[in-house]
This record gives sequence, structure tokens and C-alpha cells, in this order.
Amino acid sequence: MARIVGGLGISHTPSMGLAFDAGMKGEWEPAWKPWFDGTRPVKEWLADLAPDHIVCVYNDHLNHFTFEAYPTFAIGVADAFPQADEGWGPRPAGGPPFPPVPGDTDFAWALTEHLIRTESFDLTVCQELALDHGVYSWLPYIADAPWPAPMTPIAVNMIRHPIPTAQRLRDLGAAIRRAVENLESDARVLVIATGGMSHQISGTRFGIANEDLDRYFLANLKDNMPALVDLPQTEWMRLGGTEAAELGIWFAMRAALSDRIDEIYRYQVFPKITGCGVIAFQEPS
Amino acid sequence: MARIVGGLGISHTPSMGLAFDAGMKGEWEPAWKPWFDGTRPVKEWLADLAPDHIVCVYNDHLNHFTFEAYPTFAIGVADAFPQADEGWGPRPAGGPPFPPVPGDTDFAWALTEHLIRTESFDLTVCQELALDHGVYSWLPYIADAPWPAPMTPIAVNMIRHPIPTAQRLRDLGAAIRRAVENLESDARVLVIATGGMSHQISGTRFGIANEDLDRYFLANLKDNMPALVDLPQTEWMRLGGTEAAELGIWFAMRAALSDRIDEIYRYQVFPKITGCGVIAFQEPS
Amino acid sequence: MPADATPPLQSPGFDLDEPGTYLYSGRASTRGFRLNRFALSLTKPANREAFLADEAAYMAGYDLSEDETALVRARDWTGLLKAGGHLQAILKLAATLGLNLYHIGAHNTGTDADSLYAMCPRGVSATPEPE
Amino acid sequence: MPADATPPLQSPGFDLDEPGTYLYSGRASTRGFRLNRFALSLTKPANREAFLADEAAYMAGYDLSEDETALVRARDWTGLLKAGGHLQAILKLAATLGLNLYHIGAHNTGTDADSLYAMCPRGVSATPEPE
Ligand SMILES: [Fe+3]
Ligand SMILES: [Fe+3]
Repeated sequence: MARIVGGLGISHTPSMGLAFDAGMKGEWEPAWKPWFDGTRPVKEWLADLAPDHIVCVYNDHLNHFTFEAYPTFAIGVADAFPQADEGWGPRPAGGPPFPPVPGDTDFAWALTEHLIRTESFDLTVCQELALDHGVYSWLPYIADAPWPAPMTPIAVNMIRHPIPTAQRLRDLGAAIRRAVENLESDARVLVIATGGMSHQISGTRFGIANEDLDRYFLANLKDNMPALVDLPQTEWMRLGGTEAAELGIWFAMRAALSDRIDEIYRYQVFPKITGCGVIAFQEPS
Repeated sequence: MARIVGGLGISHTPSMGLAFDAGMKGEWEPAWKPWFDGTRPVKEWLADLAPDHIVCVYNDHLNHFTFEAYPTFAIGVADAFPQADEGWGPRPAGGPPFPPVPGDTDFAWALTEHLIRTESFDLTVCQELALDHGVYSWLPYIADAPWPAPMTPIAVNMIRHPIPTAQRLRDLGAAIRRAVENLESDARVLVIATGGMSHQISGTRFGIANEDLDRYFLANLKDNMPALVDLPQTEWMRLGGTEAAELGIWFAMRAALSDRIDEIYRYQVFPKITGCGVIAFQEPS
Repeated sequence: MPADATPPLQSPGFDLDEPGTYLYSGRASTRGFRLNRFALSLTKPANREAFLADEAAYMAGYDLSEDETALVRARDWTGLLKAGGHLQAILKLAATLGLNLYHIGAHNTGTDADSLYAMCPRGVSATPEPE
Repeated sequence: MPADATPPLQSPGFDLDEPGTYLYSGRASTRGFRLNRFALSLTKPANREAFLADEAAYMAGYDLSEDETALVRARDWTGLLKAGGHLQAILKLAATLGLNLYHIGAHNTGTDADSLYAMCPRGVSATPEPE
């Protein structure tokens, strides 16, 4: 029986990725260096944990999917997931670009089978999927290329209303746990969820930064998630900016874990226009 | 409050459409003329019913969607849904082609909102959608172009396993009913479900024709659907051919109706390689 | 006639095993991804023309293996399905060549399209057992 | 500065109303479908080059209205959002022009990109009320 060994919640934003690329050339923006320093312990923890597979619940930003067909939930089932071109070409600029994130189609099909047939999740199955900064912005902070484990990405619509409810995202996480426990392999699986914390990037509220809201979220995720799920998504958006709705994605990670987890690490900072945070949980072994 | 006024289950198959086109030129294939005659009462009933909107649950056959991203459930939200090119060009050959099926984006967005937010269906929303013989093969048998009412199509994956369960399709129908009853308009809505009856079009079982199975299905749909839903999908496929799984789509139509419906009409025939059937239900007024 | 085909005149069985049935699974669609992408490209009229004008040049744009290309050139319909081609995708290739379902089915069953057409519908009877 | 923008130095409010917030709804994406399809085409390098070489000719291939074309030509970022452009789509247009999020946000807030950049993060504080 496969099992989930830990969970990681982490923010993403395009500038996080660009800051990393500059930093690797010795040109850290002062606003971003703390995030690099703050993620060092996560990188160490992940190297020690050494999961066999990563299930990553993230959101695309009109970089792979378009309005011709925008899925509520899509699962990637492919050998590799390259970077999406967001309009600036692949990163790091000047190259060589990051290698694609590897996939494992056997793992992904088994997960897909369980989620559709047993859990009634109506997934769109993608045999070709390019990942945007939703994954590639934080990935090089927590691991070095070539990436350490194959990933199964699950994309969530946060682009246009109606978005899935907080409860549906929580249910997705619980279903992922049962799906993993149903696998015949003995894989040790890490569940990652990613979404920006408080931020809004259009309208006159552009740049709203509610660090206290992000702190409240991180403080309650482990032991008080129902209160976070019960808060209407419009409240998260009102208090933290429209894109704070992406925090709902983190519920899928928490719900994939047991109540016996330890919180290993927590960090948050607000570099510029998106709340950045990370929280790592580990199951008892 | 909008309400559902009736339900129609009907078969589809490419040759049904080609036979219609030939028939309109006075060249009916003998095998297909009975289906034309058998659908005349449906056309009359539909003209009398005069619904304001049609919700149509159907399945695509790799004519619009591809394996790059194949949805379990997709909803069309567009002003018009043209014919897909299935490799032979648009019908009728020699033209002029059928006009696109009209859509109603206000209706479709309201339905989408309810299905995603209240009913937890993880729809892929398509603002561009071409319909294949899943719709265009039977449509000219039951209505004349220009088509009489706008349609909201909902596409179901029947192309590749895992397909949605029979129970999920039944739940979709029940959710569609609640969604319609939740609309602010006073639209009178017809729900259509389409899927071939018994058939298999590859392997040495090519052409398997189980008319008794189709008869059993039609006889039990109104008052005994739970028995049909409980039969494993592999049993439908074993007895009636792999594509008989498409009959599960009809559950969505039946479940969108009340138990007070009248069965208005029923007909079945087996022209060549796909069981053809139609059943019409009407709600008391 | 393919070696593993059952005689076509035999009534279809009530099973889901090969060669009677090729169940289309996720793993099949991983195996056949490139093949299906090629075949489904033929839903565009311009692509159909380009393929008919120069099959080899057209296929070169779709990253097919040598085996896959050979199956297409041989019109080996059964082999294409076994290689992960989906019937509905392979049907677009047949349509482009002026062929139809019966030509694929005939190759699957080890007969010719006219004979198969004459044979259909292949009537069987069975209904679910009441429990 | 757009007539309906609030002064940028004011702290952001806790509401979801325009012009503070443009909530992206289904109806907006119906309205902006063609505009977004044009903007999202610019994720392909060849399309970016073609657009930069001849904006009008490139846009002619995307069935845009005259109003939409004018909004693009005017770099009217706020108008593009109001016309149903999704921020993430319009951002691809900005990127193609060598601009970024702050240029769009500055137009929304009635300031310039450097001032807006200096102003961020625009700190506020509020947490959910316990019931
Ligand atoms: Fe994001
Ligand atoms: Fe079908």
C-alpha cells in the first residue's frame, strides 16, 4: 500500500521565479532574498523526506488552458511536464531552461481511475500539459534540477467564476488520500498544494497586502481547517484580494493528511504584491 | 422558476445522419427508412411541446476533444455550436450544411454556476464547441433547421476508461433538474440524452446486435431505473457491445424527470450496427 | 486473415476479451498518444489533402515511430488498434482514404468489408439476470 | 488618470466593487472571448514577433471589434479589462510589449508603474471575525 508521508503548502507568483533566476546570478532583489533564506529549511526537509512521488494541486493562469475549454479540475498524465511560455519565453532567461518535471503515467492513471470511478471527481485528463509559474516559480527554491521525484499535477480553475467551492477542494484532498492508499505500489507520496496568499493584481486594490490574514491562515490550517473552509470564498477575496481565493487550494493538501501530522516548518513574508508563505507537515512514520 | 417539461432519450450513430441526407434526396436505404418513420411521432410531439431550451447530454467521439485534454464532463457555453468535421466534411455532403445549433450563454452560465457551486460537478467549460454525430445525426429527424430552441450541450467521456459511473450520470441528471428549478427565468426546458444502444465497432465482436437488451433497457427506464444503474457497466458492454456503455448517458435524462411522468412514445429498430431507439417522457402540466 | 481472428461467421461472444474486444484504457491512450494525434489531425480538410499528397512527409511531422508509420502504410487496421490507436481516431485515417468502419471491422474479423456489411446486424440475445 | 479611479494613495478597501475590483465572471469571459483568444495567442514566440511587426495585420486574424482593436492600440489596460479581457490574458499582451503587471495596475489605479511599484506592498490588516 502506498502512503502519504507529508504535505507542503507553498505560494507561487511569477516574480518569485524571476527573482530566483536573478539570485542565481548573484543579483538577489532585497525584497526576495528573505524568501530564499526562508525556504532553505524546506529544501533540506524535502531532501531528507525523499518522496517517491509528488501529487501537486496547483492553478494555471491561462498559460496552458484557454477559454476554449477551461477545466474545473484537470489531471496531467504524461511522461514530462515542460514549462509553459507565459509571454516571456522559458526560464531562466538566457538559458539553459529548467528541464521538464517528470511524470509517471502508471501512477497517474491509477490515481485518475480512483478519483473518477470511486470518488466521483469529473477530471479532465491531459496527456499534454505545460506548467506555468504555479509550479515552476517555487520549485527551484525547494529542489535542484533534475527534479527529485515524478509529479502528478492536478490543475484547479481559479481564473474565472464559478471556481470550485472550498469544500470541494477539501473533498479532493481527502479523495487523493484514499486514492494513494488504494495504490498497489509501496510509494511514499508527498502532497503539495500551491496558491498565492493574499494578493490582487488588477483594479485600484492592486497590491493589497494583508499579512495578518496570511498569518491567520497558516496558524489555523493544521488544527482548525473547518473554520477556514467555512469562511465564504468572497470573504477571503474581500479581505486578502481576489487572488487570495487560491488559498482554497491548500485545503486539498491539508485534507490529504491525517490529524496525527507534525507541523515541521512555517514561514511567511510579503516581498511585493503577493503574500508568500510555506508550511510543511509530516506524517508519523 | 424554470421547469423541465419533458425528456427524450435517443440513439445516435454516423450512418443515421448519412442515411438522413440520402433520404432527403429520395434515396432511403431500406435498413434506415423504418427509423425515419419511427421518429415521425417524436417530431410532432417536440413541435407541440415547443420547449424554450434544450439541455442535451451527449458524448463526443474524438471529433471535438482530443487526448491532449479529454474532459469527463464538459459544458458548452457559446452562442452557437457548429458541426464538427469527422473526416468527411460537413453534412449534408454537397451542402448547404446544417446551420449551427444555437446556444444561450445566459442560460448556460446559470446552469454552470449551479452545477459547479451547488452540486459539485467539476465541469470543463467550453466557449467553443463543435458537435459531432452525437447530436447532428438524430437532430434533423426530430426537428427542421433552423433548429427550434437554443441548446446547452453537456459532453460525457465515453471514449476511454475510466468513464464516469452510471451513478454519477444519474446524479448529473438530478442535479440538472435542481439547477433548472433554480433558474430565475420561466423557461420550459427539455432534457435530451443520447447514446447509441447496443453496438460494438471494433474487434471480432464488430456488429454485435442485441435487440433484446435494448428492449429491456427501454422497458425499464421509466419505472425501474435503479436496476439498470446497478448493473455493472461492464455487463452492459459484455451483453450489448463496448459502446452500449453509452446507454448510461440516458440515466441523466431520466433522473432529471419526476416520477409523475407519462411515457409518450417508444420505438426501437436495429438498422445495421447500432441499436436505434427513442423514448419520450412528459411531465404533467 | 489475421492469425488470431476467430472465424467471422461465428456469433459474437458475451465477453470483453481480445481479439473479440479491444477495451480502450488509459494505458492504451498513453501508448497510442502520438498515433492518435496524427490520426485526429485529419479532421482538418487541409491536413487530409496534405496527407494524401505525400503520406511520408505528412507523418514525419507527427513524431511517429517506424513501427507506427509502417502500420499506417500497410493499412493494418488491427495493428493500429493494438498499437494504441483509438477506433474513433483511426476512423479519421480511414475516412481520409475513402474507407469506413466496415473496412476496419473487416480487417479485425478477418473478412472483407462487403461480407461484413452483409453480415450485420449480427444478432445475439441476452438480457441481465434478475439477481 | 481614468475618471473613475480612486486616488492611488488611499489604502485599498475591503470590498469587491469596481473600480477597486473587477471580478471575473462567466459573462465577462463571454464578452471578452475574442479579445482573450487574441491576447493568449501571444504565448507563442512566432505570434509575438508577428504582432510586433504589424499590429493591425495580426489583429485582423482574430475577429476583434473596432472598439477592441482601438483599446489595444491605445494600450488602454483598464478599458481592456472592462471589455472582458482577463488580467492573465492581457498580461501576455503587456509582456509582448516589454511591459508587466505594474503597467496594467498603474493604469487601473491612475498612477505610473514606478510609483505603483514603490507603493507596494500596500499593507492592510483584517482577519475574519469569529462567529
Ligand atoms: Fe496564482
Ligand atoms: Fe456514440
